[in-house]
Amino acid sequence: MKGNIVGHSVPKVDAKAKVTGKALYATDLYMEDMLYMQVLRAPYAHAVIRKIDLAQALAVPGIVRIITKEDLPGLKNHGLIFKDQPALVGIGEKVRFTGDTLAIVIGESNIQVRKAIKKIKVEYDKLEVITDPLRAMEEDAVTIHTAGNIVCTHKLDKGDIVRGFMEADLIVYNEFKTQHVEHITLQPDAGLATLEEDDTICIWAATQWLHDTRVDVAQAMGLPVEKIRIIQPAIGGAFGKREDIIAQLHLAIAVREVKRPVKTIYSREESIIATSKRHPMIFRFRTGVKKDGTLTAWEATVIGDTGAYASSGPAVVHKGLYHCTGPYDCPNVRGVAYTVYTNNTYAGAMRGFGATQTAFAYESQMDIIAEKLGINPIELRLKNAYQVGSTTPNGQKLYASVGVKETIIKAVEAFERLGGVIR
Amino acid sequence: MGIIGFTSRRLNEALQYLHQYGDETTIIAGGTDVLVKYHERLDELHRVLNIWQLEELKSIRIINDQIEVGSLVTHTQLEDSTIIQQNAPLLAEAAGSVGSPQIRNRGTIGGNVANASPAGDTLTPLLALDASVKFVSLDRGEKVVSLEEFLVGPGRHIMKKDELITALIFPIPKDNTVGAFVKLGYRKALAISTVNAAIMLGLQGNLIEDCRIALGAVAPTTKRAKLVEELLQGQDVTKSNTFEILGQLEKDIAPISDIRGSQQYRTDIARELVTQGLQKIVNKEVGRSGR
Amino acid sequence: MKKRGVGIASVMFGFGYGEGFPDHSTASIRIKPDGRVEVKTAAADVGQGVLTVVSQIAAEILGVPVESIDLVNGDTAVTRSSGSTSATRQTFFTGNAVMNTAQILRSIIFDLAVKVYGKTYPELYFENSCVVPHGAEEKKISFAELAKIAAERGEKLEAEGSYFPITTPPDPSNGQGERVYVSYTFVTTIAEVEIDLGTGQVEVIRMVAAPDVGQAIHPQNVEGQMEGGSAQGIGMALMEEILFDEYGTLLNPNLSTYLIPTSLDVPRMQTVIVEDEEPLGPFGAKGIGEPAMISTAPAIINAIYNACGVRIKELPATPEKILRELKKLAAGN
Amino acid sequence: MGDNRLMIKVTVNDRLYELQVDPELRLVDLLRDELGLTGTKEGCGKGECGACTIIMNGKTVNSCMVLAFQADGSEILTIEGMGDGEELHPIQEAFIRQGAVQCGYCTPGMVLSAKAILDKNPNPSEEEIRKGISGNLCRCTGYQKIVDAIKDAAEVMGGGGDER
Repeated sequence: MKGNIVGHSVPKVDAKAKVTGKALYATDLYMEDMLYMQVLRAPYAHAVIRKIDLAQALAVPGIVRIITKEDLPGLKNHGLIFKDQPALVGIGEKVRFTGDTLAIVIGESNIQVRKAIKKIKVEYDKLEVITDPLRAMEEDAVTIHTAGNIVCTHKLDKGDIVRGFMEADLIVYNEFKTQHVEHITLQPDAGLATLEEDDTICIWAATQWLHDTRVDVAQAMGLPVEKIRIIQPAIGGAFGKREDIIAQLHLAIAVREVKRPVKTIYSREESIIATSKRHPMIFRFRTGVKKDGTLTAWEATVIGDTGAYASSGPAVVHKGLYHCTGPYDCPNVRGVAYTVYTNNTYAGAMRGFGATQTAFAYESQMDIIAEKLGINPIELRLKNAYQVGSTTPNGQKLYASVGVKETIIKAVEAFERLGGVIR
Repeated sequence: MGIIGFTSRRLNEALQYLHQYGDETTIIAGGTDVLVKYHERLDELHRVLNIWQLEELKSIRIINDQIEVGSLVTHTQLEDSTIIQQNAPLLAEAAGSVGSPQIRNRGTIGGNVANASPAGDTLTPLLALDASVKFVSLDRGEKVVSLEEFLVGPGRHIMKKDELITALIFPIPKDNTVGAFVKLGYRKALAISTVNAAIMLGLQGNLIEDCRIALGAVAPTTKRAKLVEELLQGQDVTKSNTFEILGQLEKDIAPISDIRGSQQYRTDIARELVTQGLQKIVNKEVGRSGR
Repeated sequence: MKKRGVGIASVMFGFGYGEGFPDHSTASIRIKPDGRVEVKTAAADVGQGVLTVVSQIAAEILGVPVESIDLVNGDTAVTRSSGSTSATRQTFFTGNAVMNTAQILRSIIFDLAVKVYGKTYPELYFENSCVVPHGAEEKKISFAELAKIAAERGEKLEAEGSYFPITTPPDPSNGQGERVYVSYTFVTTIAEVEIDLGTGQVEVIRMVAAPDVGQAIHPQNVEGQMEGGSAQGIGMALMEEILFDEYGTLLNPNLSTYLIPTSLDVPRMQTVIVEDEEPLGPFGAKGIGEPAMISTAPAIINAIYNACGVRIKELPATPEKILRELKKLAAGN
Repeated sequence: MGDNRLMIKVTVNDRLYELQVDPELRLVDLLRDELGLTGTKEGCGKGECGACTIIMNGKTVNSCMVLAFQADGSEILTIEGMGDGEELHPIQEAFIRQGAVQCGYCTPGMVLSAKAILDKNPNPSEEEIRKGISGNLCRCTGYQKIVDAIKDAAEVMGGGGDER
């Protein structure tokens, strides 16, 4: 329902500050007496750390403090769904991907800090590196986390899949794969933290949910929630990446140790190596369809590579499964989704959250079916598209606002208006 | 400690500096290669000689039957230069395909040559134009060496640390010559070439009288395809057997597999790009070189 | 030689966390002493425009221009949780929370105005930051005056509200549930590509997209989401891929080796907004953030097949992959 | 590190600065850390994204690709120098009007590239605009509204504007 203001494109409220360069992003925050922080990342994707030698690094002029896990024995893991991710990996512990952190280095300038990081010497024992989720699922594969490499399994079973395939005139099987995708938020990760007089840690760093970030930082450090305050600066792109704790926890640890404001800015390279990715997924789809194009059965196996840590993975991968038939009504659906650890950079939320990956698979499958049946792909879609009263693979009945057919019709019209010719 | 910077405003001053400190000096002009290479480790540099302000190296001139391009001429200048557009449009096109406007505004032709990237986009047209590099040192004076001899490996050239490139020189192409530049990158801007190719043909009617083909990113240096050049001599550029000769191109190249393409793909693409370049020439989609 | 082809893809997206997770948003609104309206949420505006959207909703309900809205941004010491800017949920969840809160505040303001005028609610309306009695427009009272009256009476013109819909946790044995997601957004994209058969390069030359957003609160923002999402979809379809070697080393951690589309890689596209109102959405609106990118890659992949018969089953469809498949086709494989 | 500092004179947004700079300081750091002009953003440090675009002696450059001491004698325009006090430049107004701003991190560099496009050609074609901003990555907008904003600004500034 349009109103006097709703439904109209008013000037965006944040645009003026951004076009003038006045909007302050975390990178733009400065404080007197501020220190700079960078972290040392893992030298290898899967290894047990034996020794971290800081002597030469500490001798670099301007270095104020280097923090390792040994300084913080009480530090707990963090994570959005499972608490499986360490902010620091200590002696005798495992690094699980090349973005894991071994030391937090704090100094007077970024240049000095970077210099010191290069002078930290690490000794480690290499373990088998698993980069392929299918290898990770094999019995004899080394386990990346003690509970095993399969983080979780989700199931879907609607209607009667056996009957669905019996009713089919054509059964089509295909496997599809998607890749690791990086968000490329235009602002690399950055933040500034201070320690207030009452010991509250204030953190200015972009996040997609500051209250949840606060809780995760607090629980990892064993602090009461109210001792962490998160303030949102301007956000230089997110796309899901800024759901995970990125620099916030390291900053919080650092300010508590040095009791001076601490700032960090990741390099683009570090941001790409150490922060979340879109889950690569494997889809195995077996689809049953009648000659006239009516879908009768859809069987799906989904395998998602969540990398070294679960992050949002358990939710992302099964969202891919739950959306496996797309906007099409299919009475019989069965499927299973596996979320799997590997030693790749951890995968988390990214725009579409599993539904993006699965759409590539089901829309490819629909086109393949259309060709095999000799039906126009648009007709095949219109024939099966949801309408009010349809049920999703989860068995959810759709009551209203099911505009999928209209989107197809309107898109075709617009395309033809522009001079496009379909098929 | 810390690095030492020096800006020189006269060529002689720069040469003196290099004479004294060449071994420990990194030369910086537009900075588009040096600051990438030393990103986050500028402290590892010892001396930096800034030559950006050497105005005397910033012009494009016709001297007798040659074109002399000062080493500090930027890609933008090359792209916009009437002299280059009229006499060597393939070089203007190649310069315009490099990086982005910002990079073209800073990146210089001398820097591109000194960087000696196997994929350097201006290097292939320069090779096809039969260009030479003019460089100079304080005590050994000026040398002029063909670009082909100048480049010896990825990032490597024959110049000593006390020498500085002052110009690129190439003969003004004859009236009957026509050239083309073709590049394949994985996107349309800010893309390093997977393969690039530059072609200069001297045509007598449709017959190839003279031919130079240079390829980038298919060998340790950008290089000429000498075998194919020879086979193409005397062929009719409109005939299909001319294009079949390009099947021999793989003997001229030695590509590697990397993130921008496999050995096989580069081999396929090298042939395809030269084919497309010749087609552009046949279809007269390129401006005629020469006066 | 170049060949063209057209591909279509339609997608659905269940938005909100769904699955029975507690998913809610909280907002508070007050009339400041100067009569301006302060809207407080913790909703993260990542550029998509949620703060503009909530300003519009508050302004609409309270009868003030958008310029009279002052926003207080996320700060855990000042704002309550609005949940995440994710799951395509902010327009729907924080939009609803702000709508609910503005409605409560409207009642509070009317309540005070009733005492001032001795008239009932239906006899009053809002216009341009004033309460106005029907038929006695000259007796209107500005919000600033009303704030003063409220202060004198020890009352506050402020409200806090939230939106907290219930969803169903799916049965773990079969994923079935009555209301797994609050609602669904649908998008159809049609893409036309041109393929260079000699190099395998793909250019997207024409694209249209039709999203069903229930009701566009801010049509330009909807287009902005579609255009930006489609560009990300082009990247995912054709060029973006993080690579690891067998030792888990990430091979392309910079913007010259991990390529995203530039202005020259994205065609001009047309967005046709479909509005099939969602009864539970604020003013009928549904979210669009994520579905904006979902249908692009499959439309392009289907267009590639349509153009040259190459069916890409592993993303991205790089020129090298396409050329390899073209050669196989040519060899009669 | 102070020993090796170099004296430079540089004009930024019409104001002349005489400064001592470390030779390893990049122009982007000088602008942001020393002059407090944080409107110039850094996105990659390698000239690959264009977020740090400024106009130097009339041409757009990535300020991460220039050493501060190389800027000696130059005239620089940053986003803070666009517009006139509180008055926005027509390009900035067009960016707001057309919805060309999302996360905003590319915006300052984009606005300066837009200015360079219009300085060179007051009536640019869509192709020229797209080429002119091809060194400025944007991850949010898909570029279309940015292109529209530059066309819009061209019209407002009297260039006439290209037909859509």
